[in-house]
This record gives sequence, structure tokens and C-alpha cells, in this order.
Amino acid sequence: MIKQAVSPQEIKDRKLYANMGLTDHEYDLIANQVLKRKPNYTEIGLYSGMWSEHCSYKNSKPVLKKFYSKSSRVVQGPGEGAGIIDIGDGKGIVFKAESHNHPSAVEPFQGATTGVGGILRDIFSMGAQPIACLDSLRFGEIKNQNDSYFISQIVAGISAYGNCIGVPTVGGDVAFDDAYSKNPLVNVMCVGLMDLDKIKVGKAAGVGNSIIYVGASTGRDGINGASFASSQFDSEHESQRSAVQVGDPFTEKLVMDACLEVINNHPDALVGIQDMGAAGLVSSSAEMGSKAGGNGMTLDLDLVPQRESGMTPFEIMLSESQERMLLCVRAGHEQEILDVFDDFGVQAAVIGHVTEGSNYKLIHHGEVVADVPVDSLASDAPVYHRESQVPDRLLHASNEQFDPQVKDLEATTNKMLAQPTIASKHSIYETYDTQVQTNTVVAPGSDAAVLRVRGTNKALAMTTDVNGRYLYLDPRVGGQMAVAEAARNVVASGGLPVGITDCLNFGNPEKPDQFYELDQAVMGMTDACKLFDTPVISGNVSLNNEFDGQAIYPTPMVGMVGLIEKLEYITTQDFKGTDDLIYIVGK
Amino acid sequence: MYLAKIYVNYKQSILNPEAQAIKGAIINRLGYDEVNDLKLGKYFELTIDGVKNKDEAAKKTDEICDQLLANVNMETYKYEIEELEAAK
Amino acid sequence: MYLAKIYVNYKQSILNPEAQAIKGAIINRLGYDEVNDLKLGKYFELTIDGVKNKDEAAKKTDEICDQLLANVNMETYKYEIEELEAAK
Amino acid sequence: MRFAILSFPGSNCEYDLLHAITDVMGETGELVSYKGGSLNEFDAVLIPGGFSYGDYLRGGAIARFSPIITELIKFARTGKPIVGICNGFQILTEAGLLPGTLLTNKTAKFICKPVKLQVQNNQTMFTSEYQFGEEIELPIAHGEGNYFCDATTLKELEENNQIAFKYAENPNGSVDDIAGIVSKSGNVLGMMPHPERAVEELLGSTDGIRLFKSMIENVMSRGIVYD
Ligand SMILES: Nc1ncnc2c1ncn2[C@@H]1O[C@H](COP(=O)(O)OP(=O)(O)O)[C@@H](O)[C@H]1O
Repeated sequence: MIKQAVSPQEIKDRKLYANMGLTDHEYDLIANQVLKRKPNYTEIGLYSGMWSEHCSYKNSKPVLKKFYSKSSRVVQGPGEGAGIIDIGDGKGIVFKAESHNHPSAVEPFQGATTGVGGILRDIFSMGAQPIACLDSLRFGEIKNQNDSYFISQIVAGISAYGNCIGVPTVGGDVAFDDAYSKNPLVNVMCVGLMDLDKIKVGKAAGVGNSIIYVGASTGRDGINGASFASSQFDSEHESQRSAVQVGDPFTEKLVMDACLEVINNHPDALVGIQDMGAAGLVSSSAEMGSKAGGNGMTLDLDLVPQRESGMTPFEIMLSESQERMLLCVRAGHEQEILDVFDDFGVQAAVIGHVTEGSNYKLIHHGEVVADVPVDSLASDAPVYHRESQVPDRLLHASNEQFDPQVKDLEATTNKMLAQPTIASKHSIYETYDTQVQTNTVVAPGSDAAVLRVRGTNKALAMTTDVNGRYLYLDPRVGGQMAVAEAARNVVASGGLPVGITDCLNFGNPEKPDQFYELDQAVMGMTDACKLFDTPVISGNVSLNNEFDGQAIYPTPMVGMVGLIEKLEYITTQDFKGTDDLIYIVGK
Repeated sequence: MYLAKIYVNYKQSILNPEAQAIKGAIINRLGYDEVNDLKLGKYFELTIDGVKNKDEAAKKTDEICDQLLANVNMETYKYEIEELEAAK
Repeated sequence: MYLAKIYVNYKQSILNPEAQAIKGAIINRLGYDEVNDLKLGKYFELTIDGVKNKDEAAKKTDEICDQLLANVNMETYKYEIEELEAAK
Repeated sequence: MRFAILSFPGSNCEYDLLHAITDVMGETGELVSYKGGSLNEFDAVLIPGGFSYGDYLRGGAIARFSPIITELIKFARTGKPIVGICNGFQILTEAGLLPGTLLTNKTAKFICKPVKLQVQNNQTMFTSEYQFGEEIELPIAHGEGNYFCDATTLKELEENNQIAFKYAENPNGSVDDIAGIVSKSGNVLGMMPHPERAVEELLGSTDGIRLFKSMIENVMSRGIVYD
């Protein structure tokens, strides 16, 4: 393993940055424009994590700007851990979705658990109590027992984490198509509820304030996972898939309860809070520092709780150990906050401070091991405007409608109902605790799930939807249809759609025809979002979903929440009585 | 007939939340502060029949471990093969 | 310093659904019909420090197993104690 | 009447119980930490579901070493009612307040669904508001709910009429379809189904209400005792 021992010159000469996912152009940018010197090994590590697609959205930013993200109800749009929508009565809902496709392909059970853990942290770091999760899954057709084993492991992982932490998993969707056989999709959405006067954002401001590390110790797990998640798979590199982390829902529950206690009852002490997700400590701290604007930050890595001995600064900064949070706490209030965590049995330590200037500085064993402008890691990461080109298949698509010939209606119907994509998902959702927190009015099995909002006469409807096959045939129309399907599910449950989150699961943005799909899909979603007045308040991008050059169907998962103004409006899918009339509504 | 004794453990750098919680309980709840470190793994015993010899039993065991009992991305395994009386 | 190697297994009379499921997978999914029987248990390694001798280490280990690591209603345990180099 | 609701690291149904006791039943409920404190002032103790200590060794195995368990054992001796639900049931068996143990479901999977139960004994402090043999519906949500005890214990449970609820259709492999048992002395109930999830029509079932009502009736009719 290469340690700090590698000199800046060697990094340049041997192009070591390339293994970490940085291009020659990006290296030159860092060396010639940002630092005006050659970056050392720790520094190049910081950039590789922060400039990965996962952290910087460098390929998708220009596309994401096209989203419709404002409405009279939006309190917080995209950009924070999660977005917030005002539902009246002083309450806000917070929701976001997260993909864990690549980790789940490697280790289905743990990949799924850590996916749930990550999205939960995004929600409670906003000061919201997570009230529900939904999971959106895409697999290849089930051909043998290995396929079903894989699926059962993913489902078991979601169930293990959500059930243990006590957040009900109330809905989701599953579809099977060979387009996903080498690259399954595991997307998880979480919805939280908060009092609107308690909003916290992820920023670290105020010179002299302390940076506090909270939660599990840092180990060597998942190092450089962000660039891993952003890179593509092929059969030659299967052995390189080693960024496995293990989920610990018990620790996360303690961390969650303690953080909510701090946010709700120590607002004067807390300046900002953020979860440590992709690119771990560097991403959370640099983002918090950059967002505050006008300050720098110094971290002493010897103070970071570590699970293993002899970790290098590179490893400490880029580890993606789970169940960790970063707080900025007003000077003088450190002990007050440390005491809260201690009471919950959660580890916490002051690891650094907000400083004058604008530099992000890391100290290890008394030596400065990195010193870079904080904005260069976060807000000033490069952005690429990728080339877009209509895929061949669409150019040559016949515009003749497929006209199914049904000879035996009964046989065809039975065959359709036997399709796993259409059949009941009961064997999946029966393994999820759908009722804990006792707010679930409509559990899985209907259109959208419905949860009441205690202390009001309101309820929330929530659903996840998208049909990748439609997008494969027409990305723009397919994008519209994904939002429309979600809206139908919400309306059919008695709700008024108020907003969406999304997971943009696409192929390689550097290939113009795959970029075209992303761009068109987003425009299609935007068409529909405007129409339904459902702003995009948060989301996640998962690119490079391809295996041996073959991309998945373009699959922008839509997670929608609807507001049900009165409990009496809640409706369910099932027929209620004989002799009731059945109507078909719409075109 | 052969008996395979198989040990599956997490790799060194992978967090084992179970072991952590149990170690905490032994030290803090039961008060045994003599306990330094705790590892927790899985222990399997497989009996294997209808194979030619010990080598073949070992080969099958290895394959089963590699494919199913351990996830080599995060776990290591080791095993011992014993010949059982009954097989003689 | 002593190392305790501890094995916790379900009692013979108790069906272990997890072991059943894994056995089923080995035979049906992987196709190894040479596998007859599968037992699944837990394997712990404890390091124990600051005790006078091996007997005391064994006594502590036994107490910890009896109180926490095994539920004697349904599980049995056995252990071996080894003296570790570092302690000499 | 005052209910203590215990809370362990990893419990996750304590607030559901609190809601059922205070908002639905209109009684007083208070969370009591695993760290200890006195239970003397309470008329009943509820042990919630969840995953205490992650259930990382066995459900309830670590929680039973909490300081509050010493208090709970004292409380049990006073004859006042104690209910352990789901993980609470597991804690009670691990602590030796109830016989037997809860194994992994025979499906080796977590199961969450409403199930039908038969009331086997309506002469307990917890079931007097039900009819003998009545079929009720309560939700289950567990991965380790497969009740197991040896033949001798089972015989004892039957002879002493300690089986409170049985599953109409056994979901998890429990011996003799057992869903809930009471202690020999009758004042400790352990059950896998969740009565607190069945106290509001809006959420689908109200069959759990009568369990709490039975406890209240029982305590009230005997008169509240403080010691
Ligand atoms: N992965 C999943 N997790 C939880 N619930 C699911 C999942 N997949 C489907 N469901 C639930 O099953 C029901 C039917 O789903 P689906 O077949 O997708 O319905 P529809 O196509 O009518 O939206 C819904 O209530 C949905 O929430």
C-alpha cells in the first residue's frame, strides 16, 4: 500500500492520481491553478474524493440546474442534506433518496444496510425525525436460485437496518429486467418530520468554534468509496470491488437520538451538523467549511477516534466508516455537547476548529499534512458540460406502435400476473416492520403508503416509481411518465402531490448517447413537475451504471410525497363492496 | 465420511458491530475488565459424504466457503478436515 | 495474557432455522449433494489479561459464557484456554 | 394509574407504548431509563419492543444486565403487573422472569403482519376483558419470535394455565403455537404480538385496548398499593 512516503514528484510522474479517478487535466488544475505547487499524497487523496462525481456532481450539475425546484411550500431546496417542505401547523417534511447500487452489487446485504443508514443520516442531520423509508429496487430477471438469493440478501439488508433502528419501511417498488442483471439498483428514500423552527444546516462558521466528531470510530473500511461508486464496473476488475462497509443500526440509533437531542434542546450551542457520507471526513468537513464562506478550518487527525492503528492521513480522511456525524459547536459549549453524547453512550471528540482565512489544514503527528483552499475542494470543484447525442436506437426506432395480438385473454392475463414485476410484492414487504412508530395508516399493498401526522388531522402519502423501459424508448416522455405515475399513486391515496426527490440512475455521462438520456429524462421530469407543481427538493445521482460497456435502462427513480389535508380523505386501492360501480377515468 | 470444521471471521479492517456490543457488555455490564479484546465469528461443521478422499472433501469445502459461507470481500475463512470413524 | 477460544452451539434437540436455510442453499442452489449435515454456531476469541493463571482465566471464561455468551436453555458451550506469548 | 415504560439502548417501541397509554388509554405513562431508578411509585411496568443492544448476541441477552432489571425483579415480587412485548418478552426470558426462550423464526426471516390469536386464558390480570377462546387480531413484527421450551416446562405451562395467547396459524414455529405466556405467579406477561399497535381504528385494529384495560381494571379493583 502506498503511503505518504510517495513524493509529490512521484505522484505526478507515475500518474498515481489516475488510479484515484482524477484525470490529467484535473491534476494540472490542482497543481498549476489551485495550489501552484505539486499536491502531496494526502492532498491528492482529498481532491480525488471531493472531485468524484458522487461528491461534486461534476458531470450532472449543469443538468440538475434544469430541475424545477421552487414552490410556495419549499422551505429548503436542493443543496443541503435534504430538502424541506412546509405542510402547515408549523411542521415541515424532509425527504431525500440515495442510491447504493455498486456497494450492493458487491455485498448485497451490507450494501443495502449501509444504504439505509446513509439516507437516515441525511434526514436526521436536518433536525427531522425519520418517520418512514421506501425502497426502489431493480434486478435482472430471476433465472436461478442465485438470483433469488441475491435479491433476498438485499431485502434482508434493508429489513435488518430499518427494523432495528425503528423506522418503518412503508413502500417502494421492484421491477425485474435483464437490463439490470449485472448492475442492480438499490435506492432508498427516507421521509422525516420536523418542527420548522428547528432547521439546522451543514455549515461550520465562526472563528474559534469547534468541530466535533460523533459516532463510530474510523477504520480502513470503504476507503475512497466515493470514487469507487462513481466508477464503472467490468469483469476484469471484479476483484477490485473491495469497498465493503458493515452497517451498525444499533449505533446509528444512538447517534440519531443523541443528534436530535442536541438539535432540539441545545440550539444555542450548535452551529451546524452534517453526516459523514461519501468521502467521509473530508467531504463533511470541507463542505461545512465551504458553505459557511469566509473561514478556514484546521483538523488535528490525532484526535479522530480510530479503530485501527497506524492509519495514514489519507486513510483517515477518506475512510467511509459508517454511523458518523460532524458538528460545528460554538466555542465554550463543547462540554455541554460532549455530555449529551456521553449520556447516550455515543463517542464524541473535538477534532478541530474554524479558523481565520480560507485554508483547510490537516495536522497529523504535529505536522501539517495538507493545506489547501477550502473552496477548491467543495464549491470550486470542476464542472463538465458533456456532449449529448441522440442514441442510435432512437434515431432508427420505428414509430409504428406495437400492437399486441391477444388470442386467449385468460392465458395472457394469467401470464402477465405471474410476471415478478407485476405479481404481489408481499414476500418482500412482509419482512419490513411497516408499523413501528404507530403512524402507518396504509401499509404496503395499496398505491401509496399513508402515515398520519400526529397532533394534526393531516396525513402524508408517499410512493416511489419509474419505469426504465419507457425511458429507454423515449427518455423525455419516460421522465414525464415517472413523475405522473407517482402523482397518480399519491392522488389515488387521497393526497395532493407536494414535491419529489429522485435518484438519477444512468450510464456513463462521458458517452454522448448516455448523457443524452440523462439530460432528456431530467427535462421530461421537469415538464411534469411544473405541471403538478411538485418541485424537486433533493436527490441523488448515480452514474456509470454499466457493466462491460452495457448501460442499464435510464432509470430516474421518483420519490413523491403528497399531503392529505384531512384524515377522512384517505383512500385505498381495494374494492370495498359488491355492486359498487367501477369507472375508468382518463384517456 | 469427512467432517469439515469451518471458521468464518470478518477481515481485520472491517467493523464487527456485534463483537463491539458484546465486548462492551462484558466489560461494562458484567464488570470483567480483564477482557481485552473480543472477536466473534461463525463456526460451521459440515459432514461430507461420497467423496473419494480427504483432498476432494477439502476442495468441496473450499468451494462452498468461497461461494456461500464467507463473503470474501469482507470475510476470511479457514477450515480443517477430519476423517470420521463411520466412513472407514 | 490468555486466549479463550469459545464455541457456542445450539443443543442437539433444537432445530436451527438458519443452519437449515444454509444447508438447503448448499445442496439445492450450489448443487453439492455430498453435504449431509450442517451445524452453525458462534465462535468467540477472548483475550484475558491481568489474571493470575490459566485456571483463573478459565474460571472467568466459564462465567462469561454461562451468564452472557450462551443461553443454557438452548445452547451449549465449550472453550479452550491458551497462554499467549506476550504474557511470558 | 401509573405505567413505567422501560427504555433500553436500542428499544424502539417505547414511544408507541407511551402514546397508547397516555393518548389512547388516558392514563399516566413515564419512560424509565435502563440506567436504573426506582419503580416503587408505579402500578405497572411495560417493557417495549425493539432491538436492545441491536439484538447482536441474542434478543434481550445484553439488556438483562442493565441496572433497571434488578429493580424489575423486585417489582415482580410485589405482584404488580409487568408486560414484556416482543423484545420485552425476550428480555423477560433472558432475565429468568419467564421460562423458555425465543429462537429465530422458522422461516429465518423477519415477519411483520397482523395475525389471529386465541385467548387461552382470560383469568389473568392482562386478559380479563377478553372472552375465553375468543379470536383477536394483533400485529406481529419480529425475527426471533419462535418460542421454545423443553417438554417439562411446556407441561408445567399447560398445567398452571400459563399460556395466555396462541396463534391461530403459527407464523414462526413456536412450540404449541404459543404467542404469549404468564409467569407462574401470574403477574408477568410476555408476548410477541404488539397490543400497542392495535389501539386505534385508524391504524386498523383496536383489539389491543382490552389488554391494557384488563390491567387497569385489575389494579384499580385491588386498590393501588404504594410501598
Ligand atoms: N421494495 C418494496 N418495498 C416495500 N414495498 C414495496 C416494494 N415494492 C413494492 N412495494 C409495495 O407493494 C405495493 C404494490 O407495488 P407495485 O406493484 O409497484 O404497485 P403499483 O405498480 O400499483 O404502484 C405498493 O404498496 C408498494 O409500496
